[in-house]
Amino acid sequence: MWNEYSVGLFIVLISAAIGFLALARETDDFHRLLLIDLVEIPSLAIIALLGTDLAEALILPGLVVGISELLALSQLYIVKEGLRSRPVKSPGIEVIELAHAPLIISVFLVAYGIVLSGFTGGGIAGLGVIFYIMSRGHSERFEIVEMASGISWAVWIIAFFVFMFLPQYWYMAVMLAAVGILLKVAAKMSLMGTMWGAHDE
Amino acid sequence: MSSVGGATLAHLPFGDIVIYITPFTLTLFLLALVFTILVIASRPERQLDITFGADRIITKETGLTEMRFRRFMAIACGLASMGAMLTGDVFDFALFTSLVGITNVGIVAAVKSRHVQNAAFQYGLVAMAGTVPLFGAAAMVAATTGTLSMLELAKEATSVVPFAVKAFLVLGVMGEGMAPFYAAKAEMFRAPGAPYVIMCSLSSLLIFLRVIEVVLTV
Amino acid sequence: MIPYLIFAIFFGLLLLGIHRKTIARIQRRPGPPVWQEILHMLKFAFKVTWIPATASDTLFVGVVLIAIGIWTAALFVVLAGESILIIFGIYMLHKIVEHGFGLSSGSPYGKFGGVRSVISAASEIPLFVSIAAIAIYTKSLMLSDIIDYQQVHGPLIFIIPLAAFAMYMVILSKMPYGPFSVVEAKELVSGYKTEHFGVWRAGLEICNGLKSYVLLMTFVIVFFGAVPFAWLLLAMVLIIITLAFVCALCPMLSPFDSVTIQTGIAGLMLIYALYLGWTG
Amino acid sequence: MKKKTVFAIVLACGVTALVSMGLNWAGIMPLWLYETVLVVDTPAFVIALGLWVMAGNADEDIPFIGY
Repeated sequence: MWNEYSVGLFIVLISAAIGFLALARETDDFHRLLLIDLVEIPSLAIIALLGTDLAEALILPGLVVGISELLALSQLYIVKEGLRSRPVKSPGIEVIELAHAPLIISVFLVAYGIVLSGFTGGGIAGLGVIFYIMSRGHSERFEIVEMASGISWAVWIIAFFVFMFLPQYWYMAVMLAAVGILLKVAAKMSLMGTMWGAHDE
Repeated sequence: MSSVGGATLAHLPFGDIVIYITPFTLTLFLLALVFTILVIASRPERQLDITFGADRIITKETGLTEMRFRRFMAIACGLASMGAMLTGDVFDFALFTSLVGITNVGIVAAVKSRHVQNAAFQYGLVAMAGTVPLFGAAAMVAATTGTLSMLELAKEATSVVPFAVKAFLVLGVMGEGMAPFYAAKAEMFRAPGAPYVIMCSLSSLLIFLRVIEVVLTV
Repeated sequence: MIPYLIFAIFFGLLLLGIHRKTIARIQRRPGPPVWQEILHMLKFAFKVTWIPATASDTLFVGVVLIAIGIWTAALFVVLAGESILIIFGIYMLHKIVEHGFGLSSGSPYGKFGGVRSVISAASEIPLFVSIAAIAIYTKSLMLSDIIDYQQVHGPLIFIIPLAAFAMYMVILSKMPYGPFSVVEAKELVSGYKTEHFGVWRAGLEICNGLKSYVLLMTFVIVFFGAVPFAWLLLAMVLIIITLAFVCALCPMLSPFDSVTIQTGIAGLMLIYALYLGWTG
Repeated sequence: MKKKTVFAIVLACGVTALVSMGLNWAGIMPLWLYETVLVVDTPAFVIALGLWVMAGNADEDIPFIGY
């Protein structure tokens, strides 16, 4: 009865209950918005508890849905409260802009991500790219990131079709899918730190 | 139990993702389709309002950009409900349901009225909270049975999915898709734009009907 | 099928007329003749018609077509012995139709009727309880299987009387002049149908006739089994008379009380279904 | 809509319904197809018939909003 899964599930459900309790007690809309994000995490944890490659595949859509709901609600909150958009400065890491450290660390993270491959690898590589971009300021060109993301998507779909119709080439498909999702997650995560919304110059 | 929604007319095994058609899912799908077409074809109505303290009647107009946005959201909502009606995969169902939740918020969020926006925000909070039991239930189905396909689950003579998991799924759907029923319905319906507002309640109803079938089948 | 469809429409309207007449007699009024609802439908069908200036045209018309279409489909589903879930899906969809009727015109009365229709959604939940109870016993939701089951075990109304009661309450909440008919209360003029006049109203009347016929026929088939046609009609008339007694003797509840009572019944029924699931 | 269009709808729906009844009776058309035809035809026929007999040529009016 009390194997690893049940214990994990028990802990996750308790943390979800704590989150919901906090949500019920909080009355300020903004704080509730923050708390709801906290509550979302247990749902990802329940999926992660599966501990199989299926879980890895399922977390991604779950995460996307959660984040998009959060973004929609935040936008709604801004409109509802009549908050004006304020000019946003990039984080002040310019001090080390000329140093080589960010580049080296980023390269290391990206390389390590490639070695890991798959979802986790994408996350680490994305972290590297975010770090690089943050230390450079964000005058970078998004289209390149978008293109990489698009290509990786296509690669992923191709791998999917190989699985469907040419199962004998499964090894190649696995490699394609791994690279595809690595690039996809890396690209998406690197966008995360830089999207500050539309600037009205 | 296999004969909940009638005999299976067709099924499309697409990898692990199965789409299956029974008279029940087909009926719901067609209804979603008809209403989506109605949304595409119709323009919003102008609500009449009586001004207090003056002998005057005004109509609430819906602006063009607002209308475009809400129509887009309503169509997306229709597509999501169509997907949720036909899918034969528990996780897919959960995804489509949460998509319906987001689009439902979107449909009313664009209305320029503080009351409506407040209601939409509260609904959004409930919908997000609903994702926990919803995705949790889908994951637990996979954990307890090893599959997410409803057709596979329906083959078992007795139900293999624990009752608690089913209750979780229904709870999740109620939070995600059905929230307008208890959260903020009347306030949301103050919004003009009948074709779009109808899509909110239509999608909630369809999702609820489908989850009944899912719970009885698996 | 065409003759049967026409018969169902007219017989359904006749049932509504009987309902109205019985209520009047209970309340010691003469009341309109029993075929009044049929005359109503015919009268409305041939009146001058247009679409209100503020309405959303396509929705205004489309919802009438959908209303008739879904109940025509429901009739065929019952006749074919298909899944009972489809009937109840269509039944719940009638809410959306009422909602569409109310909102599409832009009239404040219609709007309130539509909103009331949706907030009383709790009235549908007992339906799923009766579905669950039926599923526990018959192991299937196909009407044909339910009929077969009753041929072996006797009518379901004696096996699960509370489920029959749940469905009876659901039909009651759809009846005009009843305790739960807040959607067409007189303080809202005619509720959701305020702005649908002329042909549109005739379409709604046809939908109402079909709806009464289909709902009562489903009730008889599900809880009494397959009976000869004449007995089916007689049973429908008897049920509508009992419904008329309830409607005549109960005052219309306020919207809040109506929802509260319906939710209460739904809660009780849910406990009953859990009990059945536990023991059955 | 013009009276002619409405009459065309009445005619089209009536004829298709009757034809499918005949075909079904003769055993050519399956029952489910016949029923589908009726589900589509019935509403259109009823509404179009009413409009054809008494199409409104009055001006549009705003909804009733009280006395």
